[in-house]
Amino acid sequence: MKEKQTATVLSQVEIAPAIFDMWIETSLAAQAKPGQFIAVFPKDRSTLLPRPISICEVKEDKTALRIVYRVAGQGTKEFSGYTAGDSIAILGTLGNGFPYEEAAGKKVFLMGGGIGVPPILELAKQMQADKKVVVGYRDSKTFLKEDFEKYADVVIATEDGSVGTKGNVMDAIRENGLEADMIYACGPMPMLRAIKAYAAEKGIKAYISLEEHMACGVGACLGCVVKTKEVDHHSHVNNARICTDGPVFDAEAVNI
Amino acid sequence: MKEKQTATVLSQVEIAPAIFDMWIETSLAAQAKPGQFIAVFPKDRSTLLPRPISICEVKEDKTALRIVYRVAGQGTKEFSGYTAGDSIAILGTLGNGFPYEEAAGKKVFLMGGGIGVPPILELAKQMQADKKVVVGYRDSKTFLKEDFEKYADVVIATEDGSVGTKGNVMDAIRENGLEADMIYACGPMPMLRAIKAYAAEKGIKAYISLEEHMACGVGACLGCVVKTKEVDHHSHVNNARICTDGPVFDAEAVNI
Amino acid sequence: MNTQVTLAGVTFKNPVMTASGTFGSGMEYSEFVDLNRLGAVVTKGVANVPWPGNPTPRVAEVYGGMLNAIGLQNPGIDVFMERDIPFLKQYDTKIIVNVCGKSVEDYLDVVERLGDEPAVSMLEINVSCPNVKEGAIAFGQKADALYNITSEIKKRAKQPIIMKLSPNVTDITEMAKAAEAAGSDALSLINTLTGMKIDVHRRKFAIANKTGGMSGPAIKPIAVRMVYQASHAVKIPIIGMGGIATAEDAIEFMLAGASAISVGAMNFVNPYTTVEIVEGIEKYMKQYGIENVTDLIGAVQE
Amino acid sequence: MNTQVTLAGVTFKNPVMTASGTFGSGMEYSEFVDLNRLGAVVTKGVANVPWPGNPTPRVAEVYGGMLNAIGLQNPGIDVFMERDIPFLKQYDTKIIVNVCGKSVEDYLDVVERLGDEPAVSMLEINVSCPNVKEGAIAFGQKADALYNITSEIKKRAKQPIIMKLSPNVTDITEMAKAAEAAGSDALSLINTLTGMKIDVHRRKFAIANKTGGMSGPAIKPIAVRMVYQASHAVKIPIIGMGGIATAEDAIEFMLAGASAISVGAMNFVNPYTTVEIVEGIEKYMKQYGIENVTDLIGAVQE
Repeated sequence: MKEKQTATVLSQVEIAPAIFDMWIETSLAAQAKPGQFIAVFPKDRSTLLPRPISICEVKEDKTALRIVYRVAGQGTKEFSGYTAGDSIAILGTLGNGFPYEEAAGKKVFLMGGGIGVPPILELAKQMQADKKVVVGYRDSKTFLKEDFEKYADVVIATEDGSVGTKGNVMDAIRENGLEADMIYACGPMPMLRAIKAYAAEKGIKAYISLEEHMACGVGACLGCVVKTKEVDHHSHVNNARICTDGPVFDAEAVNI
Repeated sequence: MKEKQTATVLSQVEIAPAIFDMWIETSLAAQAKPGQFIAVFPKDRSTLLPRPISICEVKEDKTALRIVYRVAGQGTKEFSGYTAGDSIAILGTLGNGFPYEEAAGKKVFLMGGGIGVPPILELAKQMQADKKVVVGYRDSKTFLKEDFEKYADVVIATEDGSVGTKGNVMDAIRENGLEADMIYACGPMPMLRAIKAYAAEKGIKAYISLEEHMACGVGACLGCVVKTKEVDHHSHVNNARICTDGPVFDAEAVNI
Repeated sequence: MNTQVTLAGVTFKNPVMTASGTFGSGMEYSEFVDLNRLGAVVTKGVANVPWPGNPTPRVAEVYGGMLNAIGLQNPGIDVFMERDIPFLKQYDTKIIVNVCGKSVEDYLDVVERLGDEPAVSMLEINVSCPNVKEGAIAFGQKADALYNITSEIKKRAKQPIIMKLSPNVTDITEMAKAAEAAGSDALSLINTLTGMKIDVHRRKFAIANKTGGMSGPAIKPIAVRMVYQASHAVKIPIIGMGGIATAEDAIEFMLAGASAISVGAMNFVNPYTTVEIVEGIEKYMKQYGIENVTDLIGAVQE
Repeated sequence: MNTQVTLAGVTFKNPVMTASGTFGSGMEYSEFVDLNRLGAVVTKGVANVPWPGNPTPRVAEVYGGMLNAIGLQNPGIDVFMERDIPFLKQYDTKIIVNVCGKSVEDYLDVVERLGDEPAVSMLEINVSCPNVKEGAIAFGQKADALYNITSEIKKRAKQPIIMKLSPNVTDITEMAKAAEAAGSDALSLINTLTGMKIDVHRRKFAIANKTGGMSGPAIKPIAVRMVYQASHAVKIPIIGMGGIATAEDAIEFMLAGASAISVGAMNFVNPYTTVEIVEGIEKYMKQYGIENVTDLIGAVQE
């Protein structure tokens, strides 16, 4: 059940330049699934729209959520100033989440790039499979690496080559000659396009999490759509709503 | 020299319902005169214009200003939430202030009504004269009364008659058969009109502090004007700027 | 205390409605608010055939509001009749269907289909969407074009019609009078103001369509002014909208001359806005001893 | 790095100006900013005779901006020539005088008086003030009226003229073209949008004039859109304004097609805004290796 509520910040730290790691105490944690997101509302009334931020981790006792986000503008800049005890306005939980059960018993790549890395963490925690986490960063600021290592082998790619493979996550897979039966991924569009192509070529299934500018976050405004191969049940014009029908889609089903 | 600066809140207490008493540490205190005001800027970017607030008191060592204001809208509501250590954006010092030297050796009424009471305090402190403070309130919440008693006799009027004379400050003067050679006053327009009439009738001088909606606060926008008897030096159309040529005027000189 | 308002013979339990395009057909927000509490649900615009809408990005935030260029994406009248109407019929609220088209025939097609549906109380005609290339706003920015399409639609409509006017005009009263003269039973205003945002670091338009319709609290003073002007130019009732976020905002529009109001972009900011406004209006009426909400209409002191 | 811009043969040290009516004649703000840093000071509108302006309240705050209905109060051209011009002459900045009037003759009277003053670089003609009953905006909302007054003024003006356009029109390009065809050397846009605010507790208009001109960050997207549209419709340079608060805002207007920009209401919010924008533009040019600020004009990716 979606709800807008005022929650409480438990902690916040900057884990990489402009990358913030916040734990929020909220009842929404009880329903949170990997790949879902929450919408966070700035308090300053000049910035009204919610900021969609993916759920990075759910506390074991289901009382708190962790978000890891990049400061990109006025709103996220405000959030980055919150400290323990501050209130935070959130709406959630939103989106469909990753269908991780499908991976049971399979060889799986869990791939994340840049600020698309965080949602992969809770996925890695929940998924029962032969998982390999393949994550890409700009440089040696490989945030969340230690967290991933608790749940799976971690293969790293960095744009500047400072850690792991020099290049992107696809380069890392090739360089290490890795293979998988399935892929779950979140990251920038070029990365997702490459993964879609790779999965098609290998004839394996890939679930990708998409991003788009959103307004309502609940499927009403039709702001965040992606072209779909088949006529979808809602729009009937091949426009799935990323916030509601997504953000996770079978790479095969969307034209990106 | 006028300046916009970020100052620091030293303390804040609610001294009557919706009436807040704040001390601000600021270099502007060095130039502050009784009857002048500062403009306070909300931090929320949906409320952009400064709120003109009169200076209630200047700290002896000239390092801090005291403002006492009523919560009237979004902006003042925000200010009322500030606590010691918070930053506060202010512009000042603004306006001409009361020409209190003229009162030297005279019998003077220092009159304040409602939220027009605060600026009378610093005036009472600075003025060397046979002062009588005549202040009017809605009810028994006679804020600043104790402060005034340190500097002069205090005569009180309350709308509900709970303290002192039932009625307004003019009623208090009549009821107590008070006389003066001069008047300095700040308060609602009906009170100022009554004082202007009284002063004219008695043939004594009255300096009144006026209020009007302001935008710039520095005399540029011509938002806050009052009709003057004589052609004024600036507008040449009998429109004095309350923020700059005022807020204090010889009652004789303005058409209110 | 009576919060009922009647527009063109249709009585609403209260003056609070949803602005077309911001509330879908109520489905998504029924998870947050009880639709039975609303005066009416005004649906997302529907055309005679499905419209794919514009490319993304379709929305962008601006100071105190947002820009959108959805391009009236809609599944078409067939799906709408089969899915959205039956859903809304479950609730004790009035249904106002927003109708869009690229040609007069498109509009008439939809209007006639809806004529057979008694559950639909009124038709809001969108001739003011700034985000579609053909039709739409072309009809809404010239008085004669507005007059013509309004009279064509009025001839065929079984339900009372509400012409939704564009604020992107020199004189809103001229448009309001044209719609009234052509037989419009009520007016909705304002639709969005055409705006633009450029990302100075990427040096690109924030919206694929370049321009978008601006909504949100930022535009409220312009909307209040137009409602005031229009209400003094015509006798037909006006549904006021434009940045309404609180009960005070809603009352401001009514004092300016609106008989009812719609909540738009603020649904995105606070999904409970509509019901909070219903409650806030009642609180205001109690506070000031107002017996009938209709006493607020145009009640600003001149 | 070159921040100079040239409009109608007049070269400004940078594209940052002050919006008429928000900066007086610079006197008040010279206490906060060094006027020598500005591209130009655009003065408060001046008429042939003193104008008393409107009754108070003249200003009101709105979400993300303000309404004003000053009514072009001004001391008249005589006092202006004796007091304001000599003051501004002390500074190394260009002087643009904003001219207002109630009749064509009023405008011509002022324009001719200023023709004898070489210190005045350009004349900005205010035909778009929404707050005065006669004249002013009447000339600014009809293309033919705008054409006529523009050509009359152009005939008599010794300095290049800038017609300041109203945003309260259906099609800004039509107005821009009319001004250009009539010989205007440049355009200023936008003036304020007509707005209204009602105090719901007192049930009174917030401004004595009922309506006021809306300015501030809230209107920026509308202004950027109109600058973009106008710059694609005419060849003469455009001075862009409307809610500019930061260097990014200023650059957004230039990318949309403005050759220079003016800071208005934000002077009231932050008296240092103009100079901060001058510095911010230089910082942006360094960051992106832009040699000439003119390279930003209309440089948004189509």
